[in-house]
Amino acid sequence: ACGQGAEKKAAADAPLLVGATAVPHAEILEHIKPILAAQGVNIEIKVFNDYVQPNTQLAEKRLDVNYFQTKPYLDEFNAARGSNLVTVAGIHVEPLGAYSRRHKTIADLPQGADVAVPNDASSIGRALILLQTAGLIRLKDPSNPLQSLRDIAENPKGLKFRELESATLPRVLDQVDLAVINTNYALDAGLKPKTDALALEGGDSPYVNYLVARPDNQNDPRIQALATALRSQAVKDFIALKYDGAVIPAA
Amino acid sequence: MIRLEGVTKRFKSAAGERVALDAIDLSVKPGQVFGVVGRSGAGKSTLIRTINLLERPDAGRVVVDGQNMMDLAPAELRAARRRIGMIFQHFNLLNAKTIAENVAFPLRLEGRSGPEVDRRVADLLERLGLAEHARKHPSQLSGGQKQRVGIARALACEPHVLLCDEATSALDPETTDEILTLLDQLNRDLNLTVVLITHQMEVVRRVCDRVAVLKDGRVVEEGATADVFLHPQHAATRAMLAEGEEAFDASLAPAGGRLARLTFRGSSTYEPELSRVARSVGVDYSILSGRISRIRGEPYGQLVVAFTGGDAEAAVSQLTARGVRVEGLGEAA
Amino acid sequence: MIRLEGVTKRFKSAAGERVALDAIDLSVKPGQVFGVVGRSGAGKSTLIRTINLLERPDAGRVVVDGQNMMDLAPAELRAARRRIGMIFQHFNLLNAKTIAENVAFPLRLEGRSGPEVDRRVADLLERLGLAEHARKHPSQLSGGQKQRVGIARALACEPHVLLCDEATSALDPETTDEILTLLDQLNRDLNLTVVLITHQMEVVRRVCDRVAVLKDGRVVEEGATADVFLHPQHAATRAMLAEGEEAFDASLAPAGGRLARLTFRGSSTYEPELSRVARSVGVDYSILSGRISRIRGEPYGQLVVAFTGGDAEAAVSQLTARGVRVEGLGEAA
Amino acid sequence: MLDNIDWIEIGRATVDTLLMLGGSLALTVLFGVPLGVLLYLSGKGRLAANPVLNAVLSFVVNVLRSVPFIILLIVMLPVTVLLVGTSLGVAGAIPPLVVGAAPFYARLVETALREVDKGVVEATQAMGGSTFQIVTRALLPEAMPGIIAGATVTAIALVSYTAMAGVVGAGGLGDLAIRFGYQRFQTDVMVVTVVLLLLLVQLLQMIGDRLVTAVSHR
Amino acid sequence: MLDNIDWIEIGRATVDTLLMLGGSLALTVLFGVPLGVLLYLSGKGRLAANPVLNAVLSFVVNVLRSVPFIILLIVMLPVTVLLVGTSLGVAGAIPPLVVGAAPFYARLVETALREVDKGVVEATQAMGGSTFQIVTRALLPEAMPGIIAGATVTAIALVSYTAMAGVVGAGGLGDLAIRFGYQRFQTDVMVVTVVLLLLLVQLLQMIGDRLVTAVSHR
Ligand SMILES: Nc1ncnc2c1ncn2[C@@H]1O[C@H](COP(=O)(O)OP(=O)(O)OP(=O)(O)O)[C@@H](O)[C@H]1O
Ligand SMILES: Nc1ncnc2c1ncn2[C@@H]1O[C@H](COP(=O)(O)OP(=O)(O)OP(=O)(O)O)[C@@H](O)[C@H]1O
Ligand SMILES: [Mg+2]
Ligand SMILES: [Mg+2]
Repeated sequence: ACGQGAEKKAAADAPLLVGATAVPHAEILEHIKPILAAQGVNIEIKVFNDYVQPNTQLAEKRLDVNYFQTKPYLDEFNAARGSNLVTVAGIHVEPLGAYSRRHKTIADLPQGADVAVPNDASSIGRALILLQTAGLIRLKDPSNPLQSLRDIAENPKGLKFRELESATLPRVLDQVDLAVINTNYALDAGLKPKTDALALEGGDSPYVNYLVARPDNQNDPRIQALATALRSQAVKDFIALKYDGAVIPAA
Repeated sequence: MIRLEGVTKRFKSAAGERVALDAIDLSVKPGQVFGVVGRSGAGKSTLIRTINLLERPDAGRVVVDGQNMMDLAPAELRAARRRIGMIFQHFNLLNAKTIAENVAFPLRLEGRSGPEVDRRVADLLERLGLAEHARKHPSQLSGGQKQRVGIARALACEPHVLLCDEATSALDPETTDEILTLLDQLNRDLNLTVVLITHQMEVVRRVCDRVAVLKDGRVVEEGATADVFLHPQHAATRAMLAEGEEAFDASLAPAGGRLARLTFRGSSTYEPELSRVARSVGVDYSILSGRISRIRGEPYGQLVVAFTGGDAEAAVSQLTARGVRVEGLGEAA
Repeated sequence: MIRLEGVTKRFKSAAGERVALDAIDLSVKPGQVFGVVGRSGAGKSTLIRTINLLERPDAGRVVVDGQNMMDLAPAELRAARRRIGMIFQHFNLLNAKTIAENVAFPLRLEGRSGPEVDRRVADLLERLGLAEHARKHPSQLSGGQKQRVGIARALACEPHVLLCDEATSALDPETTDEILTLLDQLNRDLNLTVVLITHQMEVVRRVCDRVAVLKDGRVVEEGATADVFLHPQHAATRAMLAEGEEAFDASLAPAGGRLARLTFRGSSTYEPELSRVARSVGVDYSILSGRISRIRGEPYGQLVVAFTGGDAEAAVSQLTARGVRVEGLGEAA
Repeated sequence: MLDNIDWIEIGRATVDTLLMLGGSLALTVLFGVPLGVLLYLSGKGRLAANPVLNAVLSFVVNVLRSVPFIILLIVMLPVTVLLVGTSLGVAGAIPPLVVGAAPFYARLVETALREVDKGVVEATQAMGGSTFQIVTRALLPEAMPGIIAGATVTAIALVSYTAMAGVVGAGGLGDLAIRFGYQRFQTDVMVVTVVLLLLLVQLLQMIGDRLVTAVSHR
Repeated sequence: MLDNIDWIEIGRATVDTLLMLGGSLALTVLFGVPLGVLLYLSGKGRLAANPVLNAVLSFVVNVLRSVPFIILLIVMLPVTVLLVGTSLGVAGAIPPLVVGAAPFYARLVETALREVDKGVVEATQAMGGSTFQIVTRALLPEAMPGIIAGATVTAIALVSYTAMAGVVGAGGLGDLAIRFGYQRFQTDVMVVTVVLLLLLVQLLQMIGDRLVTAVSHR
């Protein structure tokens, strides 16, 4: 069945199958879809609400390209699955922020405070690095982008961590002292990252979201056209307008 | 004690509506044993089930102990039902409970417990020959054993009225006799009123004071058992009794004999009337079929005889004079 | 036709192990109607269920039609069972099917269908008085109606052997007679072999060629029906028949009368023996209880009489000489 | 009020849910009934008592039921691709849904069969019915009310399972509810999809109840 | 082979799963049985037939069953906080688990009650038993095999629901399987957790089967 799919895709005018998560990736893709169509490149967007499938299916050639993940995540995926997916272009950053309704500043956090962090593999490491940057904890190996709670070396305030699903975090903000929240969820929940966050990742974050393809098709002209479109000024304007700082175009 | 007035019940089914009970009027006095007989499907079970309102009539009144059952509030109805024991045609035992628990069940429903209950249950099981089965479950019993459990359960809380739907149909004659003796005794000692459906004419003969014959949802005949059994009026009754009774092989009857049905009742049954008449009139007779027995304790005899070689007319008039009822049945072929 | 050899069956329960069948030996000839009687719990149902191996004996052999049932391969056993009809004590009808479908069921299992099956079903329903109920479901029938459905179903595929477990217990006397007539007819016309459990002695008298008496899992008496019924040997048989028969009220018997039980058999039953002897010896007699009837068509009479006012001895010897069996029962009080 | 509602998308999600439900329910019944029958038949004291087969079936059924649905989805990917050519979309969601629901339904079927009066089985045996006939002609028809009630319960459970099928991009109402209602805080989408789901569930329940009544003849 | 396994964490997850399962199963039975009884009693032609009550109960039950579990978790957050003081962790997972499972179990209880021979109900009525007594002394004991079989099915469904409780940080084996086994590709973690889940499910099934046999007296 896979072989058949590959043959079908070989046809030049076949649409490019792009895997993406809903926000902002799929929205950005939708925005440029007509622009690309005008250049003769048709894309078909497959929306996932999961981070494993888009990669698996790309590796199995049931997708041509995907756009949802950061480099550290891709590296771990390649290592774990023995795949060799490659980045094509870095597109944007979604800065992670630490929020609280109980405390005004990080320094106010009491001893033994409850801290909620995302429980998905791609976000928890970032959350811990953010907390380290804020001076709350120290990690064993600060350079490792994929941390887990086990990697905490020092926790002077005796913070109690809870891992929760990302979208739940804003909903339980009342029940914890501090919650590290992905910006897209924070925005959807009505939080304002620029003003509400007690700590926020900067634009220089290593967690850039990449367009990812396979070695065999990374030079496919349609994929190159997609990459160019995603990095165009039009997209940068769109992002600035639509996401109000929650999404920042990659440097 | 029990009065049904114009009780009507209809059932709907794929085959259309059916009137199971058609304006039934009946009354049963306190302490009576009342038999209900009739063909399969006549409405007997439906009738008995209206008495404790398991089947709510579509029309009519059901009065038990002076209370119109249909007017009672739920709690009152429950109280009234506690005084009415019922033995079901299909037993309806609780599979999840042991035999002893099944018998104790009505007592438990009344909130009773303790050694007094245990004693009563043990006593009933003993009387009904079920003692060794106390700890079994219904599925481990034979049909007759299950039926006896149903009887024990119905008697457990000392009812005033007992409704029996073919309560001895699965029992052998000896056990049936024991059960009837027990019912008789309860009837006499505690003035228990009994309404009893049965297909066994011996049972009616043995214990019923009165009997009603049901046909297609109507009472076609009702009266004292001896009257109904010895002189049935309705064709349905006659047909039913004829089958229970013995037919004779007409081809073997003495040729030319004058046939007659003789009915004796009461203590005269035991008088040597027939032999006296035979000797005085000089007639011979063969008994072709019949039975000398008792109905509710009272002796009776009913014989079909063929008079031969003598003055049959004279024999008949002498017998009639002596209080024997004689019906001529014509001449044997 | 059917031979049981040393058939033994035990049941385990909370009350311990129980031997339901204890080395039963029995044989039923082709075309016989064989009655099994006995008290509740004696093992009758278990016995009949071993014949088609619904109950697999713990020991012994079951031979039907020359085949040892216990040696048959599953497919052979199924084929053998197709030739054995069974009427269950608890009917065991399929609730999900209509009455007509229930009766057609054994035919459908054989893969038969079409108008021939419809005709056969309609015919059976008609014969059993169930035509109007064809489209109802079992839950909508009275007890007796359900039992008749069970009978129709057992007859549907024209069995060679019919096993009846209290097949008429829920039926009124008329319907019972119809069913027995039907069985009789099948027995005669098709040489159907019937094994029949019943508590109704009239049923045994009416249709059984032979009868076995079961007690505590053993056959205590077995023989031709008339022999067993008129001259029971075992105490269990006597007790059972005594309850079925009529007792007399001893207090009403003529004082000083000589009591005797007279048994007539065959066509002599219809001879006017008693009146002849009464006239020739000049003795009077009262009939205290008894019955003149037929066993499997053969006339018989059994009477308890009290001889008074004459030479009772002479009467007894004359009767004996004329082929009447006389048992003295002593003197009335 | 309903700012975020894209009715076309909701329509498509409804169709997806119906397709997933229809396909997976049909297959669940198709596999669940025989599996339930086998579990019943091989049980202790039953018609074809076979402790080994029973233990194996029971084990397999339990394995499938103990794996969280998402894990099942993932573990099954290669199998799914083999079976339906893709592991994506509605078609890709159906095999894991069936594998998740059939063992569950089989247990309900087994329970319903256990409630059948053993007298009925005996009567069919006495008539010379084969085990297959006993199952198809007596046991299943007699247990039909329970089997249909079980199918209703399973169908409704499947509806809530389909919500997780978004993982393989199968979409559907539940997925919409999660993606927009839960993840994007669009309460209006959540309410609309949940109402639609409720209508579907009510409909399933009603059909199930009607069927149960139609086949009940106690 | 088992590089990624942190046995302490697995131990804690096991305890969490057991706590969630125990707590939610107990409450599910506690609420599901009365709910099932009411559904049965208020049904057409039943002891306390009441079409309005029946429709309302049926509606509520269906609403709860039509909401995808994750949505239920979220929608219930305020209620959960009200009930157990937090919506996080094991305690916070229990109310949604119960609300998700009890209606489902109630339907199974209703189905089991429907299978009880109506003669038994009549006999109890004839003895003057109140509706309450009929339910507690006759119906429930007679339906016990079906009710226990239903509880077994529900318990196992709860085990797979607990996997989703990670959403509110309740942890447990299923959550571990998803987060490490699935999201972080630690196959060893997945295998170990799934094996533990399987053991749990097998144990539940075995206990359930034993109990069913013990209360079956057909
Ligand atoms: N499954 C069982 N488990 C335990 N004991 C049983 C089982 N089936 C029957 N028995 C016992 O075996 C004995 C014989 O039962 P059987 O049903 O053969 O009696 P029966 O002669 O048919 O009685 P009845 O006239 O009452 O139907 C009874 O004492 C009964 O309690
Ligand atoms: N639920 C029902 N639905 C439809 N018809 C019914 C229902 N119950 C009873 N009937 C019908 O009503 C009639 C009377 O039934 P009932 O059970 O009272 O008869 P019965 O006199 O007790 O008969 P049996 O001696 O066979 O027990 C029968 O024709 C029966 O088919
Ligand atoms: Mg009846
Ligand atoms: Mg029996």
